[in-house]
Amino acid sequence: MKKYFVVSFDNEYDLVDATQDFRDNGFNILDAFTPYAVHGLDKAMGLKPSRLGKICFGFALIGLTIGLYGQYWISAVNWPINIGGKPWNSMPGFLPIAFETTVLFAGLGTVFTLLWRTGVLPGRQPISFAPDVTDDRFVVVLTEELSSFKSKKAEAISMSHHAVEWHEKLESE
Amino acid sequence: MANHVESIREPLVHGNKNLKTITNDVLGIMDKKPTRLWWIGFLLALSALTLGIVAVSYQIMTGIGTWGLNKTVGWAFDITNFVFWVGIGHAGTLISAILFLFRQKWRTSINRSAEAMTIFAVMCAGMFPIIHMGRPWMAYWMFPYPNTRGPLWINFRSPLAWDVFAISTYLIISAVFWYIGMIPDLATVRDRAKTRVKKAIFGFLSFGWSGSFKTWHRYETVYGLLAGLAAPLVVSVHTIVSFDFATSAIPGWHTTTFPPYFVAGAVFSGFAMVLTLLLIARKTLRLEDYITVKHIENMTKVIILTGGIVTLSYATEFFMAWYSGNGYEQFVFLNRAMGPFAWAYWIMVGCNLITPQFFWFKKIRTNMLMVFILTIFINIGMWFERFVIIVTSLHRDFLPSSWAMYKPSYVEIATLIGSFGLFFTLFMLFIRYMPIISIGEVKSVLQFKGRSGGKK
Amino acid sequence: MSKDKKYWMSKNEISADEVVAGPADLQTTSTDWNRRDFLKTAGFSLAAFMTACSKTPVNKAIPFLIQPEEVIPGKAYWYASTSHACGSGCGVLVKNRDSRPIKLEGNPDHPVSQGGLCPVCQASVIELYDSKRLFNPMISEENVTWDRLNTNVVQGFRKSRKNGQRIVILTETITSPSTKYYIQKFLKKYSNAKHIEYDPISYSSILDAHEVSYGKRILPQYHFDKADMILSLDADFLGTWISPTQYTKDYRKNRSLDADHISKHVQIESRVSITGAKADKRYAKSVSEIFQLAQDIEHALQSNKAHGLGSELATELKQHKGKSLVISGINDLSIQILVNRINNALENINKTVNHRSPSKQKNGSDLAVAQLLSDMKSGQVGALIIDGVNPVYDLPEGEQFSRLMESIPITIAFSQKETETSSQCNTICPSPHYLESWSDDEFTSGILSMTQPTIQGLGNTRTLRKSIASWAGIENDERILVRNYWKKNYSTRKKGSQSFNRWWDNLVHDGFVTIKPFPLTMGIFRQGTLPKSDFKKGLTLVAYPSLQMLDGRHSENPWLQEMPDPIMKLTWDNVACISQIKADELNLNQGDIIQLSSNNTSVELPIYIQEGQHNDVVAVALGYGREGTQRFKNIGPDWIQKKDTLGENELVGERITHLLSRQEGNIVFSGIPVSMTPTGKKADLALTQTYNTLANPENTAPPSMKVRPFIQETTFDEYKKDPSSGAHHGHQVVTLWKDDHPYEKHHWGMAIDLGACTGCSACVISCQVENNVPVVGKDEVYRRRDMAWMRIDRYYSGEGDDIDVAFQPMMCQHCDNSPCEPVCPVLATVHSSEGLNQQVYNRCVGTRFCANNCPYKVRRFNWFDYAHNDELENMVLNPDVTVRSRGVMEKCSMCIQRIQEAKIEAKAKGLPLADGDIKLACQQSCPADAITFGDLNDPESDISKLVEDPRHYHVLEELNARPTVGYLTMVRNREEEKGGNHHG
Amino acid sequence: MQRQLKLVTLLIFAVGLLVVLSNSTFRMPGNQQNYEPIQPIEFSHRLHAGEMDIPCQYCHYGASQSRHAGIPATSVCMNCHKYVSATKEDFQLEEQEAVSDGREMESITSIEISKIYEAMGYDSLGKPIDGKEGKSVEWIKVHNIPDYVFFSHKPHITAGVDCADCHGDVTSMERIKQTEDLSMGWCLDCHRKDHESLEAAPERTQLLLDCATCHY
Repeated sequence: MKKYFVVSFDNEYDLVDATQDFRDNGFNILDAFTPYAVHGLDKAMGLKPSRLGKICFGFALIGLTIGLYGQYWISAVNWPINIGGKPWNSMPGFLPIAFETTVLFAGLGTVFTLLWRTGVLPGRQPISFAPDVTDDRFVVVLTEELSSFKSKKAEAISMSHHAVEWHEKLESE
Repeated sequence: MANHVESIREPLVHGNKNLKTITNDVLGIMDKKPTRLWWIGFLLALSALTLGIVAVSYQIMTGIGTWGLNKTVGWAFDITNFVFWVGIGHAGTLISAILFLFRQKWRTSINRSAEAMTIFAVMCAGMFPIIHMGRPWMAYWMFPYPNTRGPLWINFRSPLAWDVFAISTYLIISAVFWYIGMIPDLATVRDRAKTRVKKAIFGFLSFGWSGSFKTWHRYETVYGLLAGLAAPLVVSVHTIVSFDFATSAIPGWHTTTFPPYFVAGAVFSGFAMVLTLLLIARKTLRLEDYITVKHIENMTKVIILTGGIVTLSYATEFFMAWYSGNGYEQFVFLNRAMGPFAWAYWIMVGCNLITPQFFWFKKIRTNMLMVFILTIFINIGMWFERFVIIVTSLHRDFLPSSWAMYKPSYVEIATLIGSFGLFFTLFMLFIRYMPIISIGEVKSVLQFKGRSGGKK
Repeated sequence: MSKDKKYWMSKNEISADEVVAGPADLQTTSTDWNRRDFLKTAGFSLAAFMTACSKTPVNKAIPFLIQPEEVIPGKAYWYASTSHACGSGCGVLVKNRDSRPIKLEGNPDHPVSQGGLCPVCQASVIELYDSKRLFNPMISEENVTWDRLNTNVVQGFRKSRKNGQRIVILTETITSPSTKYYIQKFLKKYSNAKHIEYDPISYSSILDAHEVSYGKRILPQYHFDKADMILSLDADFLGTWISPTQYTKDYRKNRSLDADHISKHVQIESRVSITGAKADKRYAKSVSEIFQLAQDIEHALQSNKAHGLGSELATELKQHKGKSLVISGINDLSIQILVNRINNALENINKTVNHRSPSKQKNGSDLAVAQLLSDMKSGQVGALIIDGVNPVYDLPEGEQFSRLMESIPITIAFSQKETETSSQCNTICPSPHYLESWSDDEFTSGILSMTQPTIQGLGNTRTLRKSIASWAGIENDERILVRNYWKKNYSTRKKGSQSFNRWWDNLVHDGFVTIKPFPLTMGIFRQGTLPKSDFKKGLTLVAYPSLQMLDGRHSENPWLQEMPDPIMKLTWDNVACISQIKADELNLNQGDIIQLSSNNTSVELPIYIQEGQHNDVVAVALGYGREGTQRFKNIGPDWIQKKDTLGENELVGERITHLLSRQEGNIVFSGIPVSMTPTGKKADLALTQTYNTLANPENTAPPSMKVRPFIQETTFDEYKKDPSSGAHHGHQVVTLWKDDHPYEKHHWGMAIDLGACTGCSACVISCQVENNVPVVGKDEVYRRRDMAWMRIDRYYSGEGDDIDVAFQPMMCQHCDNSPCEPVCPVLATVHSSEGLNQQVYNRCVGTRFCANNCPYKVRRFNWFDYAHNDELENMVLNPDVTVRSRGVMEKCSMCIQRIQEAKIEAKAKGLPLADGDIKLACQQSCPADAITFGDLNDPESDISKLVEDPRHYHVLEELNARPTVGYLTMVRNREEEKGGNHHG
Repeated sequence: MQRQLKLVTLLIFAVGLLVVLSNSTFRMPGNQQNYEPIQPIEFSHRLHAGEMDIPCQYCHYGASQSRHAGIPATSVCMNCHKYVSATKEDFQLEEQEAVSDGREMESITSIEISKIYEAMGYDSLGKPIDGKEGKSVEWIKVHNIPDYVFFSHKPHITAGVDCADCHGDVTSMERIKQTEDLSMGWCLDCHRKDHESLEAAPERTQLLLDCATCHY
């Protein structure tokens, strides 16, 4: 049965420093819950930079090829029609739409990957460790094996960073 | 987001707010009953919308002939409104995307309502290419879908085909950008919701957002990517809208200066509309602390910049006509200034050149009433700019035998009013039922007394 | 393939009762909710998916009961006939599709039409299918059978003979020898009967003048091809004077630029006509000045010591003795006598003015009608038979005539429709349209033209010939009456030695035959004395027949009402044309309504400011304000801001014949003193062109281009020196793209000779008939939404009343780098592999970008559903061309249906397409042969030669749209010093 | 657990939709493939064109000369049915009965052929009744193409296209059925084909792909 130690603060700086302290002291941080994206917390939690940038580039390339080759295939291969004496392969004419499809695929692809990857999907129920996380409360959640839990040490660190409240929580709740 | 504190910079949120008060201020609006003022605005907008719906359905059932168009002037109000509304739409994405990339902190309190305004404006704009068609029930032929006709696709060399892709991409990306930005706020509303119904609705709408920082981390990356995509998208969409005219063979349309000219014009009229709306919203919803005079000033400065570019474009058009030695081009511009539609031209020049110059003076920049009036003039000027470009170039082009005048019909005027009706109805609903300021971002820029200092 | 003229004796034997599975619109009784409505609703409502399983409406295919030998549904047959639309009698070929005539084309061999037709004739085919025609004989508004009518009428004749009253037959010029024969029979039977002929547009002064000069009352035949010098005093011979198509064809013969000289045409006119527009030199003179000028010329020819314009013209005429022609269109005896004297002095008789075989087209006499009026006043007339004329409308004493008619016991009207006169008559004998009747006509002596029915008669109708014959005791059907007459008289007049049956079959097959003219010996020329003519100075009225309405008999023809007047570009109205100076005097501007009053009657008309109009002349078109035009009240589409097509008087235009006066018995059409008072009201004029010159307006004219270079003009001498004179040598056009689209098979091209085009708009109407172009009504034309695929741009140059006019027929130019094709998002307009711009109606969604992007503005948009679903009227639609629905763009398709039909025919025969196999509707109908069409890939074709001609140029060449329609520089025969060509 | 439930319901719905669509011969609106209406006269093409091998253009003579192949006039039917008033089997049956009853053979008329006589305004034995007007037979048109398409039989017959290519194997049809969907794509398959195979029209195919070939 997993046991979590939930510490909540009332401003972002205390949270960042506390998290850094917990990590230095070998605590395993499950996650932090903040009302807004706190700057510097990712370093504090040791998160790797997200790969979504590369995914976005990948989708962009897909969009570009679909856009460009699609238009070329339709206008010059599938049914070449003489339109105003323009050459079959009017590449300059295909660029605007190719740009649009690039942006469309990149945008939608990245967003759906984000939503799928983070599980933020319609119909999902929020997991909440502490109230008011989306209002003015900054919370960090530590996980610890049952036996060697150093709760005293955790309490000391939270105290030193003016934690507003902390408590333990079993997984079942 | 960087949160380095510069004490010298003037604070962005006045009235020493803290996180709780921000949430209550912004979301409080949604709890209270709508005020009488709101009802008046909403009913006015709704009546304009119904007038528009009646006019549009009458026109679709009877024919485009119910508009004042003729064989020489094939477009007038319809495409003027289309470009006008798309132009207004661009300011929203510009504020939320480009200013985000420039790390302009002051955007946080106005980006949500600006983006909402974008989507409503683009919806108004998107309506016109459909209703201006002779046979709108065949509008689905504009999309290249596989069919049993050979298959017969579409003509990718046509600026209108580009428009279809550009406007739909822009609508989708702006809507996604707006909605993704709002998910955290919806979660806040969900957590504050008192009634079960509201909790269920916003629970579903907020996609189970729990504020987990791992999600925030990826969310920020994607928000940055979307901003990075939306910025060039804004420029490309209005460039493509300007291609409707730039790639044609009509003197007065066929100029290469149109893309930058139209994009600047779009930002110019977009900011003016944002200012018009926010000046009313901050007064009626008492959000002066969030949308401070500083915000208004910043926006008026952008208006001065873009107004300047628009003025430069008018001057370039005349210069190029003279410089090119092409008789038809020269005639078009002389005809614009001194021909039968000279009144529209001088309204345009008057509004777009002179009004921004007033914003050089701090006294005017900070006087809310003056700014409100001037922004209305700007939008009138910008509407007439599209009207002048379209109608004056069409009504007298190459062959004098086809020169003709244009007079709008009642149905056309009703459609224009209807488009404003649609825009304001949606905006009124948005104000009433959605968080109109992005709480998350405002909180992130709220200035604490300093990092080392004690509590707030 | 040349038109394989299928010979068919007469239609009324076969019983094409049921139309076979022909074109969809004639397909019979499917559910009334036809396919197009189904697709529209299915497309529009998202129920398209659900309706996939339900059946589309059931269509029936109903064949003939008994198969007629040579009628294959869907195949066109051609019959030779003659047109009676106006009085000049052009030979026509009638295209008959599924047993109904739908198109008229000039018979190339017929000496009068020579292949061309005027707009009135082209548009007359729709009057056959008019549900408002009279289909049943009536006595005082109550249908009767022919027998009862005959007995009643004959009884009336006997009663009027008994109490000594006279029977009068009042008709227009009867050109049919058989009808004349039966009228003589009738006159013999009823001793006190009399036959009076008069022409609503009267030429009786010419005939009377010939009686004075030569003792015989004839209208000579004028040969414009033999005349090197033509002086026309107010005679619009290219537009409406006597036989315009024949004269245009002849006029062009003597103006071919390869010859060493071309004819010189000087026009002296009071108003602006298309003849004046084409003249080499044009002088605007009032009628009294013209009379004075005629006297000067005649005097100068006698003793050459006169001065001024008269002597100038006289000296020039003398240089062309025997090869000149002086004519006048003013219906005044003294002027016509002067003209006779001048022609005689110039020895033109029987050279350009042919007396031996005169024209019988106009034989009316105004004096006889004046006499009839006095008889009616004195109650001597017991019975009045009126055919083909409308005296209550035509005559100045119209009201008086209708009052007098009440006192006549028997008044019989032969007419196709309800007219002012027929509503006064107590007996109505409906007469058939000429496309469903038999007739033999000798329009010009020596040529017998045949009219044969091309459809089974639509109503219970009878011609004048049949009724008169039956009243004179000869009961026979139409064909037998004509055939029997010629069986008796053909031997005296036939040429060659054919049996009667063969001669008759050839006559019906070819449509005409040359016969020996009646022997005619003219007296020797007598100077004769000029009667007193008091032409007053000051403001005078000139009433003229307009090119579309002539004398008003076609006023219920929608195509003609909507045809833009060649000079004013006005539709659905007649106006008072005055000069700019006169308008400034009374500070009026375009469209203000004035009151014209002369000899105590008046009429209210909007004014039109006409460049080149003489200051003292008010020109007003005849033929408007006719009863029956109230049917056009709702011809336009119905929407909230619509205005209907009629004026306050609930008619189209205003009647002005009651302003005319009489002089020596002849009706005076021009030179009537009149006064003009503004009424302060204003009217909207439905003009299809509101800016009338190529020069830019002064305040917005750029220095680099004061005048737009679309018309190229030069003089004949300059042309002889340098054939490419008058051309604007623009810079060389280069293209960035490699040519991905070579035309291997055909490359269709067209060239229009601006020198030949007279602006008569026959092409515009022929195109409208061929391609089912809808009529949109006055309000839509006023809103500049007229639908004609061709328009003739008319540009003035010069100022005051010394102007030059240039006509430029403008239609889709079928450009190779077309600006309209790249902008269409749904591939509704694309380029064919044969060089044509195709407009696919069913693919168009109506964004109208192509129309905006077309530099020539030749695309038309269906703003409303303009087509009317009048079952009978829609019989005239060409089944090969789709009728366009609302929201669809349309334009000149270069008669693609004719090109396809010719290609299919050539492929079926296995022969290659020869040049000239395909004749477009406009090219075929042009009386001036101005339009040439052909395959540019065929070096021998006419079009390829014309493209090499140095006169050939394109409009807006510098745009590099590379149009395939080219124009040829206009060449006028005038000296250079007259200010050169204004168009610069 | 709750997620699996949703997945299963989705699967069932998809399968159900597939089943419904497959057998209700889903067709786009305007596509009349397999349309086989009941005609006023049960005319059997199998018997006439198949068994008796009457050439198509005997009745549909318009095909080589005009846009419409044309439905034959009732008088064309009478060319043969003036003499043939019933099927061979009926005649033999009647003959046997006449022989067995020892009476003269009566002239008999089958039901379908009697409809022809009735249309012509004749009596049941095919003799004209003076004064009686005939009325054409109102056949149901099977092959309907939209009115904005200009389809002409003549160039196709000239190019040597076989009737069966578009109308299917008519010689085996009791009642005419539209075998092809006659959609634009279907026509273009043939127009795009190289035309060396058709001896009468070695045309380059590009010409036949012009819109104006069928739309004007």
